[in-house]
Order: sequence, then structure tokens, then C-alpha cells
Amino acid sequence: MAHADLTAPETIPEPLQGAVAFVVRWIPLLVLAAGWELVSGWMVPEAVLPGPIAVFAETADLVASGEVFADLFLSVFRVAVGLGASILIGVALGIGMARSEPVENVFDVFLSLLYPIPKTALVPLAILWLGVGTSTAVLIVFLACLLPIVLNSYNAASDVDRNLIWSAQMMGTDGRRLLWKVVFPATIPEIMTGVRQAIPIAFIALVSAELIASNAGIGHLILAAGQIGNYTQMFAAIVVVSATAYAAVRGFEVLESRVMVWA
Amino acid sequence: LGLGLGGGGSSTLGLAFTVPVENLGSLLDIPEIQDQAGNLGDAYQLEVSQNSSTPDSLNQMAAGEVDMALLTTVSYASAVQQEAVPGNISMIATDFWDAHPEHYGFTIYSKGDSDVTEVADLEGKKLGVNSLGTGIHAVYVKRLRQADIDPENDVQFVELPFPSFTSAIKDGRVDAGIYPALFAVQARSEGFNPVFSSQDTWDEEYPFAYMAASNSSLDEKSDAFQAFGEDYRGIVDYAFNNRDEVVSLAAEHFELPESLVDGFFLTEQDYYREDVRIDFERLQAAMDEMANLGFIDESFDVQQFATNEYLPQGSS
Amino acid sequence: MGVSVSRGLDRERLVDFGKSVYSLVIVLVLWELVAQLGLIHYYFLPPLSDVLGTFVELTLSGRMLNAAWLTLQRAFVGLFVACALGVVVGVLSARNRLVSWFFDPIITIGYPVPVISLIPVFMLWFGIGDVSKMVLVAVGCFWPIAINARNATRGVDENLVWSARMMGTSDRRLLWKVILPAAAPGILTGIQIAMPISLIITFVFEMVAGGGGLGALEIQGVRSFESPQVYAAIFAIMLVGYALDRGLRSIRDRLLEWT
Amino acid sequence: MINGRVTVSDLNKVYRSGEEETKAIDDLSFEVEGGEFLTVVGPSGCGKSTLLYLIAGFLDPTSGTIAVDGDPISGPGTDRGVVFQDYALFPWRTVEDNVMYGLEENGADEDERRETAQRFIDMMGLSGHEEKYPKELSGGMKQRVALARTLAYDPKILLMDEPFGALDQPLRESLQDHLLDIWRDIGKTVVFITHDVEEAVYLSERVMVMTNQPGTRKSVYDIDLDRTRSREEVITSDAFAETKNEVWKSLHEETQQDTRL
Amino acid sequence: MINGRVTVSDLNKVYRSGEEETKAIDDLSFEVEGGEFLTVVGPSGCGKSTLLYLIAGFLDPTSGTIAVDGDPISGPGTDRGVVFQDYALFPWRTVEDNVMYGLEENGADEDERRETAQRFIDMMGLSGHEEKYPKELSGGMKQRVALARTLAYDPKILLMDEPFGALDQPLRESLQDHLLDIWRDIGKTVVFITHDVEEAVYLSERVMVMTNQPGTRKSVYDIDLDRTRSREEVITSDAFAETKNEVWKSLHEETQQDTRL
Ligand SMILES: Nc1ncnc2c1ncn2[C@@H]1O[C@H](COP(=O)(O)OP(=O)(O)OP(=O)(O)O)[C@@H](O)[C@H]1O
Ligand SMILES: Nc1ncnc2c1ncn2[C@@H]1O[C@H](COP(=O)(O)OP(=O)(O)OP(=O)(O)O)[C@@H](O)[C@H]1O
Ligand SMILES: [Mg+2]
Ligand SMILES: [Mg+2]
Repeated sequence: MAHADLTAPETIPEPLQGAVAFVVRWIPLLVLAAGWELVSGWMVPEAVLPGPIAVFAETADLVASGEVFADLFLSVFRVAVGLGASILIGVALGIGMARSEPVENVFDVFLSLLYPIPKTALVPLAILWLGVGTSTAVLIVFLACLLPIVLNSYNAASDVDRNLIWSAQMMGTDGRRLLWKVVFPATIPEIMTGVRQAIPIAFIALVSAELIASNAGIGHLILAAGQIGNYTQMFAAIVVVSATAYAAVRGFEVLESRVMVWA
Repeated sequence: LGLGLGGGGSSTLGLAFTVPVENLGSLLDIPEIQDQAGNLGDAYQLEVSQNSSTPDSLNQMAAGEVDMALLTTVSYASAVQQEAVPGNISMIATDFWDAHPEHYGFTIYSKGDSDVTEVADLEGKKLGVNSLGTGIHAVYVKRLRQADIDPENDVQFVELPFPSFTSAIKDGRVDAGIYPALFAVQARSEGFNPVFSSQDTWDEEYPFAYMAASNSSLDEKSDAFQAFGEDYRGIVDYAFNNRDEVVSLAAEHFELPESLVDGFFLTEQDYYREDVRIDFERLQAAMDEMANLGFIDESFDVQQFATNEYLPQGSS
Repeated sequence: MGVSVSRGLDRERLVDFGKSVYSLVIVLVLWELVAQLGLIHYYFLPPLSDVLGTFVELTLSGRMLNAAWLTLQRAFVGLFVACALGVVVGVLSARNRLVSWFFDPIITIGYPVPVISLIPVFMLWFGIGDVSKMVLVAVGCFWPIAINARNATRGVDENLVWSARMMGTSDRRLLWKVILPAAAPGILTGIQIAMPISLIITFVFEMVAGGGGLGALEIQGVRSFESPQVYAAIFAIMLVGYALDRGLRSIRDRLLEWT
Repeated sequence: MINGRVTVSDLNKVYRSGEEETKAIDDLSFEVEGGEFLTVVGPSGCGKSTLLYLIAGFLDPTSGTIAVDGDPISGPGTDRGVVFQDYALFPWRTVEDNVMYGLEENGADEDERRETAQRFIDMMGLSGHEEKYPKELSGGMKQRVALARTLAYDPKILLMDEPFGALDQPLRESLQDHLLDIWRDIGKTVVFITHDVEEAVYLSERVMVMTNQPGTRKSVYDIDLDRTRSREEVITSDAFAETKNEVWKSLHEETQQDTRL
Repeated sequence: MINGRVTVSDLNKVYRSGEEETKAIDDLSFEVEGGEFLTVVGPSGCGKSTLLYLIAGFLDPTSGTIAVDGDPISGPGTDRGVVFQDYALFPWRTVEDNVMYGLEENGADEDERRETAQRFIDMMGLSGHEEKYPKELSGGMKQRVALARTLAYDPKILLMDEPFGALDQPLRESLQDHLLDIWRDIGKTVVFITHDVEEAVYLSERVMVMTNQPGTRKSVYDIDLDRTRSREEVITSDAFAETKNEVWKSLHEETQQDTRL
């Protein structure tokens, strides 16, 4: 693809090129922010749309004062537990269902039923069972992330190259060892893909659960700030949760490239 | 993630409230007020949390996450009827009354220059309500019926959070809205018209908000509740005796403008809340009316789901 | 003979079907039993029969259909707008350097934003009516559609483009004759990813801000402690989700018969 | 009409990606007569595909010119048709619609399109498969559709990049014979790339061997075989074996330097 | 040790999928002596791969038996090693770890594993690439790792399914020579499948031609070439050309019936 030219003019000395490319790359975001600043307070009252400067100042304030951390940590904890559980259980289920018919027969029907439900619709049910708080959020994150992970590992484990399995068999691997030595490693790239798809979903599920029913967490902070009309703080909290989600996705991508040097 | 505070040997009581300041129990969230509770820390520990709605609090009770919560007419009635909390719940104190002739009662406001000035004008209008199916919604329903307006078809209810009522009325997203005491301060200062109030709706005052606990918690931690009841009574007395101090503490703790809190709290612009003991007769009447209005399927005997035994005798 | 073969086959199919659903049947029967015997509190788990009864009742009274109609309308309009914008931006940013320069960083930053968190903002900006729900659905669905359209367009086999060129297709016609058809599977995948997102946003918005719809019906069940209504609403949501998923799949199968 | 003479003069092609430069073609000149069948063989990576895409006009030369019947080319044109190794059929079009594509783009009317397409479909032995999509075809059938598609809009010059490389030997042999029949019938200039020496010698009138990367002309062999005879007779003939060995040796000299091992 | 005699008796293989049955192998019997190099050629789809996987024990015969040194086989065993056309290396293991896999699974200790692996890595000319992952290797290198991996755990019998089919001619030729050297050095029974007649004749001591599907033995040719000479001398020799033509004709008779066109 040939869209590199715009970002690295060749007439500029090399050490500068990187910096220029960087600046050029982010200009669109600056343009957007400038537009936002203009609209705020001019076309739309500042109370309704606080400008980016105010929002980022408030964000810095929230972070610097440490005010946001209690909520943020709780939310991150909820995502981590829910996502972690969905990885452990999802991978086991996916591989188990792919390689064993009885396992597939038991679970397939439940996953097919779960599949068409937007998982956040289960929040009220989770409230019935678990009340309002961490367990509900964790359960919803878990359920929302489970399917992409199960589906990816199931498909990958079903499609493991027959020749890889035969290769291992001819060299004396069999039974359960085969799962561990061949099926699992061969499935890792798709498991990673599943997790990568699940991370943004996890944050959507988290914020949904916290908006619908919660007394803490970043979603609750957003709702509470909105309800008392502190819109700058509301926007700041949104910036914080978006940045966290972005960092999670990026962080995972780095981890992925480390783990999967071989793929 | 049980963050048991303190701990010691004494049991911990979890309390959930919904509206700051308006719910007297919310004052217990303020450390300086907690210092005034003599039994707290010895006979029991307290964990106070805020929820965005009373059903959330009930679900927390059902899941065993809290022991007691502040409820209002409809949430209490339907929770009792549906046995939403296993083992059911008991009301252990009143929080405030509505429709008292000398105090604030829920009032419906419209914009100052609006042509909506009385109940009859509400036909075909958009009405702001915090949430359908609540006791506040019941005030609307009762009055509209009295005026021969069908609350289902002749008006359009719009669900909005209370803080956005004033701006919604100002820019015409709704034609009128129902205000609790805390927000009514703002409506008055904007020069809004009162269209009607609960005093016009109800013949007599009735208990509107209550402190209720799950029966299983009451069984397990009866000593702690006894001690809490005593403290609660004491805190209410303390608030009446030290109003100005409590106003500034509450404003600071809940990050509300002090003038706002000062504008209603424990004045005639506030609800009637002098006696926290339960008046069974008026409570029964309120519950019967909820059944009448269709907010619950049928009424029930409040004697079985309310008790004064945790409050000390004598008036406050 | 043919008859006996087909009968044997039918039996086989029946056995397979049995194997694949027996676990569900066991769970449903257990549900009914456990609830009827009162082993689990009614409020947590009303008997299946009560839930189905409530479902039928709500459907007959028209409340369910009305709610489903509201929800679908919001989800659809939003999704439709997102499709139109997302495909245009996605395809253009793969084909045009300027557009790509402008939108790439925005897409990188915008994609991970949990749009759900914007619900309070949209209530503030657009009120709580249908418009705010539709706009938020459009915003939320835009990203996956745009990203998939962009990647699919970038991934179009260069040889196909060259093939068309050598047979005389001009630059302008290339888009219609080659790029769009070749990217169609990826574009549709984006729409398939966006569809559940449109439902999620609609439901959550309805739960948080009301205004009717299946989400409101469900949360109302919680508020009034009518747990059969909660379960019945979830059944309805499941049916809606299933129908939409099937619908999109059959559109895909028909449109992309060639894949 | 003087049809399809290709003249390549002083051709150079350097790929640039980032800071790296790869010289793919180094100062290459040769000519293909109108109606001639020329095969190009060379070690892997020596620039055969690059050369073909330069002639097709998909790539721009770094220096040098390519002319068709004396006119320098500038970009792709309907006078040159490419048959790709991976077929490059439009997967969303049926066999018939694929074959009609070029006619459509060049303004033939509906009836004419259909008729021409049908002629080439029949010629390729594909009748009965008109309504199938590419995914429903075997590799050999796809390759014949690709050939039909390119022949249908009647380019003067056929450029083929290892078109049979992905097929197994029997299929490959039968398509080779098919191609020879067509070439004899409709007389086009063909530039055919392969790395299979037997294929090169069997098919063409001249074989050009290219050097290792950066590729340029190493040697050219005229093939003189009696093509009226059957395949069996041709490939078991001494002349065939001899030419093949010569070409093989020339190529072998280059691939000995192959460093990929 | 009598090593690696393979006896195939009255072998039949029918694939069943749903209602359809495909007869892949029809009543096939033959024997490969210990240490012999046998090549199997046959039209596409005639059952060559099926035969190989049956011998490997991956598939079960519908009827008939396969015995190694007189003992009927039942499933895969470390006495037989397969080299796959698509390499089938474990992509998550480095070159060295791939080569060590079989040793690991058979309980060799760390030092021994490393030493043996290194020996075969050196033998294949792969030293210096021990730490690379398969994706970093060219096709030819991958195929040599696959060969090293299979040789390392020392199976008596090598079964190779078109191992060089995906490689281009120069690479292919150099790996053929490499394989011949190794075979001469370490003396294993080899069953080698290909559809390239030249490859078959160049490599093996005997060539078995199979019929069209369902495959069975059509004819067997003993190859008598002086293998002390260089490739060039061998393939330009008359004896080579003659045998090749014979095998080619026999195969051609079968592929004439090819219906895929
Ligand atoms: N787009 C590109 N950018 C940079 N280098 C390229 C590009 N395409 C090809 N090359 C390099 O140019 C050289 C010639 O490539 P080309 O594909 O023409 O070889 P080839 O003879 O067709 O090889 P093969 O027989 O493997 O098809 C190779 O070294 C290749 O790596
Ligand atoms: N798993 C299977 N199920 C059903 N039929 C199969 C299966 N595998 C192979 N066949 C059929 O069995 C026959 C022999 O297949 P096999 O792969 O052994 O042929 P082959 O000689 O190796 O072909 P090629 O030269 O193309 O590799 C073919 O007709 C094939 O379609
Ligand atoms: Mg090439
Ligand atoms: Mg095969």
C-alpha cells in the first residue's frame, strides 16, 4: 500500500523525518479537538459540551488528585476477573468441545442459546441473582467475553492441521498429551485473536453493567456525574475509561507480538 | 471483594440509601455524624452505600449484600408482595411523610410563563418523572385520575433524572415535572409555577419513605439492629437540635451547594419527618391506595411487615 | 428399499438431535422442578411455566410486540445510518490517501471507546427519546463497519485490479466493478459484527433512560420485582437477536452466493 | 495489421520500499515477433514476473522502454492480456460473466458479448459450466476460464505468468496441448513464463534463459521441433531431449548459485 | 536386524462419508525390501496418499494387512516416519525444538537430544538456523527441517508424500540429491510418492505405477542407473531417458482417462 508518501517527505533530513511523520500523523486529531473547542461555548453552551481543554484539565485533575482511582481500579479489577475467567473457561470449553463429542453435546446447545442474546440484556437477571455490584459486573463481563473466545478456540481446535497431529502421533504422542503438546499450541493464535476481540467487548459489558446497576466503578462515576449535572467530570471520566480500554487493547497487542514470535 | 471495615467481633450492618439529605439515613454516611452515634463501633459496624434506585437496594438486600435500605411506598409494597427478598422484609422506621399540610409535599412545576397552570392543563402534555412505577409516579396517577385524565393515554410520561428536570422544562423537552424537596429549591428560584401538589391529591398525610431491613438480617443480627435503632433515633434528634451544623456538614459531604441544602432541610419546605416511629394506620391507608391505583396487585396487612420494636419508646 | 433407507436416516438424525439437546431438556426440567418445589426462592427463579405464561400474556396484550417494535426500530435506523457512513468512510480511507490520513488516527482512537459510556452524554445532548438512541447506535456501529470496510478494501487482491485494468476498466469504474464486489464479504462481516452492538446499545439505553422497548420492559420487571417478566423479556430479546442474526446470514448467503 | 511485436529496450527496474532498494531487472533488451511464442525461464526471484508486469503496463520501468508494434506503452491496455498463475477470476461473476467482462468494458453489445463468450467457452471445453461460480471449478477449469476471458476480448499479445504452475502434471500436459492448439488457430504473440524446462521447450519457438537476480538475458535458444506430431512422439524424440538438456544446463549454471539452500 | 521390510497384502480402502462411498485402494499387494528406495507414481486421486497414510498407520484399512518386518501394524509407530508435502512442522517450535520433538517423546535425555538434533541439523546444512521459527524459513529449508525431524528419532522406514512437490525446480533438484546422499549413508527403507516421472526415475531403485482410482498396482519398473555419476551425466544418459519414457507411457495411459478436464 502506497500511502506512506504523505507522512514522510523525502526532502527532510532523516532524523527529523520520524518526528515530522509523527506530527503529520496526529494532525487530524488536533483538527478534531480544535473543532470541538470551537463548537463548545459557541454553537453549543459550554455546560452541555465542555471544551477539550476543560475536559483534559479535569481529567488531569481527576487523575492527579487520585479521586478517580478507587473507581478505576474497581472497574479494572472487574474486567480483569471477568475476562480472565472467560479465557480460562472459554479455552477449555472450546478445545474440549472441538475434540470430544460428548463435551460438545452437553455445551453446544447452551452456547447456541447464549449466542443471540446481547449479553447486557442479562444485567437485570444478574441483579436478581447477585445484587448490585462487583459480582454482577464480573458475571456480565465473563459472559460477554466467553463466546468470542470459545468460538475462536473451538474453530481453531477443530481445524488443527491433520498433518500436525499425525506428525506428533508418528513420533509417539497420544491421548491427552496430544491435546497439550499439539492441539493447544496450534490453537494459540486464534485464542489470542479471540481475546483481542473480547477486550473492547469487556469494556462495553463493564460500563453497561455499571450504568444499569452499580454503586461504584467508572461507569457509575459517569452516570453520577451526569445526574448531578457535573458534565466536565462526566466527560473526564469517559476519557479515563476510553484511555484505559485503549491501553488494554494496545497492551495486549504488544503482549501478543511477544508471545507469538513464531506466528 | 468484602471490604469489611473495622471488623472486631461485632456484626456489620450494610445500609443503602438513594437520595442524599432527603433520606435521613444518608446522614449516616457522614463521618462527623457517625461520631454522634454512641453504639456505633461497639455494638455494630456500619457500611453505608448509595444506589441509583430503590429497586437496586432491594436487589442488594435479596443478594445479601446489604441488611437494610431506604425504600418508598411502591418499592416497599411490591417488594413485600413479591417477596423480592427471601424471607421478606420488615419496615423498622419511617423516614419522611408526604402531603402534610404544613410541610412540603411533592409538587408538579411548570415554566413561569407556561399556560400550564392547573391539573386540567396537563392533558396531552409531556410530564417529567424520575422513573415509572414509583411512589412519585403514583402522585401523578392519583391526581390525574381525580381530574378525569387517563394517565395511560392522555399524557406522555418522560423518564428523566431529577437534576435535568429544570433544564428540560426550560427548553421545552417536557411541559411539567414533579420535584422532590431537594430539587424544588431550584424550581422555586427559577420562578416556576406550582401546578398541583400532593396536598391537593391526598386528604391526609401518609408515610412515604421508610427504613426497611431483611428479616433474615433482623434474625441474625437482632442485637446490632437494636443498637442501631437507638443510634438512629439519636441522630435524628441531633439533626433537629443542631440544624445549621448538619446543613453545612451535609452540603460539604455530598458536594451540594450549602444554600440549596439550607433552602429546605428541616424547614417547612422539607417533608414532615419529626417522628420516625411507624404509624400503622396511615401506612395501611397508603398501601391500600397503592393497590387501588394499580401499583400493586392487592394490599396486605402492614402489621406483619413493619415493627417499632427496634426504636426506643417515647417521642423525639 | 428406498423407504427403509430414509427411515434409517431419519432415526439417525433424530438420535443426533436428541444428543445435541438432551442437556438443555434436563436443565429445563430441573428448572421447573426446582422452582415448583420451592428449592430456590421464587423471585430468583420462577418456574419455567410461569415465565412462559407471562411471555404469552405479554405477547397477547400487545406490550411485548410494541416493545419489540420500538427496540427494533431504534436499532435498525441507527445501524442503517452507521452502514451508510461506515462503508463510505472505510472504502474511501482505503482508496484515498487524504481520507486515510485523516481517518486512520481517528479510527485508531475511536474504536476502543466504550460507546456505552456516552449514554449520559447523549441523554444530555439529544434527550431521552428515540433520536438519542438512534444516534448512539449509529456512533457505536460506525467503527466496526468502517474498520472492516477499510481492511476489506485494502485487502482486495491486486491481481483482480490488474485484471480489470488490462481489460480496459477505468479508474472511476474500478470502484464499482471490482473494489466493492471484492470487498463485499469483509464489509458484510463488519455489518454482522455491528448488529449485536446495535442491540446492546439500544437495550442498555432503554434500561438506563427508559422510553419503552424491550430493555425498558425488562428493567421494569426488576423494578417491580416481577421476575417472570424479566425472564420473559430475555426470551423475547433472545428471539429478536436470533431472528436478526439469521436474517443477516441469509442476506449474506444470497448476496455472496459466490463465496 | 502488423500484430503484436514487443520490443524491450534497455529495461531496468528497481523496487524501492522504505530505504531498501532491490534491483529486479538489469539492462534487458529483446524483441518478440508478432505471432511468436516465446518462453522465459530463469531462477526463482530473477525478475520474470516483474518483466511480465512491466510489459503488461502494471508497473513502470525505472528506465528503458517497452514498445508494442513500435509504440511505447504507458500503462495497461487492451492490446495486451495477462493470464495469472492464480487465475485472478472475479469470484462474484459466473464463468460466462467472467468471460464477458472484457467485452463489456469495451462496449460490445449484449448479443455480441454472449456470442463471443460462448465461442471461447466452447473452445475451452467449458460448455455446460457457464452458470458456475469460480469456487465451483477445479484448478484446471479455472485456468481455462482465465484463458478464455483473456482471449475473448482479443488482445494481440498474451502474457502468461506460470499459468500452469499450480496444476499437477497430467492436467498441465493437457492444458499445454490445448494452449498450443489455440495458439496455432488464432495466432497471437505469446510471452510465457515458467520455471519448468520441459514445459518451456515443449511449448515455444524460442526460450530465453534469464540470469540470477538482477535478471537479464543469459541466452536464447531456438526450438526446432516438428509440431505436427503427437506429444508422445515429440517428447521421446532425440531433438527434444537434446534441446532440453541444453536449456537445462544453462539454467542449472544460474541456479547452482542459488543461496536459498 | 532385518530392517524395515514393508509387506502390503490384499489392501482395500473405502472412504465413507455420509451415504457416499469412495473406493480409494483396490486389492493392492506389494513388498518393499529393507533398505530399498521405492517410488510410487500414479494419476491424481488414484490413492497414493491414502496408501502412504495406511502404511503410516494414520488410517485403518477396510480390509487386508500391512506388516513391518512380518508384524502387522496397528496404528502409528515410531518405526515409520512420514515426511509431508506441506512440511507439517510445529510452527511454535524453533528448528532445533522441532528436530528434538521425537526424541523428547521417546524419553531421550536433554544432552542426548541436543546432540542428536545438532547432528541432523548439520547434516541438512541448517546450522546457524537452530533458533529460527518455521515461518522464518524458505520452503526448501522447511522441507529439510521436516526431514531432519523425521530422521532424528530414527524410524526404520521413511514414508514421503510428494515432499518436493511445492518447490521450484532448482530447489527440488538439489533436495533430491541431498536425499539420495543421506539414503546412501544411513540406509533406510524409503517409500516415496510423486507424480513427477523424472523425479521418480532419478531417485529410486524401483518405480511402481498405480492405476486410476481406485488405485492398484499397474506395473513396476526396476531402475538400473549408475548412481556414482553426477546428476547431469545421469539425466542426459540414454538409459535414463529410456526408462523415463517407459514409465511416462505407462502413466500416460492412465491419465488419458483423466476426466477433470
Ligand atoms: N513489490 C516488490 N517490492 C520489492 N521487491 C520486490 C517486489 N516484487 C518483487 N520484488 C523483488 O524483485 C525480485 C524479482 O521478483 P519477481 O517476482 O519478478 O521474480 P520471479 O522471477 O517472478 O520469481 P518466481 O520464480 O519466484 O516467481 C525478487 O528479488 C523480489 O524479491
Ligand atoms: N477423507 C476422505 N474422504 C473421502 N474420500 C477421500 C478422502 N481422502 C481421499 N479421498 C478420495 O480417495 C481417492 C484417493 O485420494 P488420495 O488423496 O489418496 O489420492 P492421491 O493419489 O494422493 O492424489 P493426489 O495425487 O492428488 O495427491 C480420491 O478419489 C479422493 O477423492
Ligand atoms: Mg514470479
Ligand atoms: Mg496425495
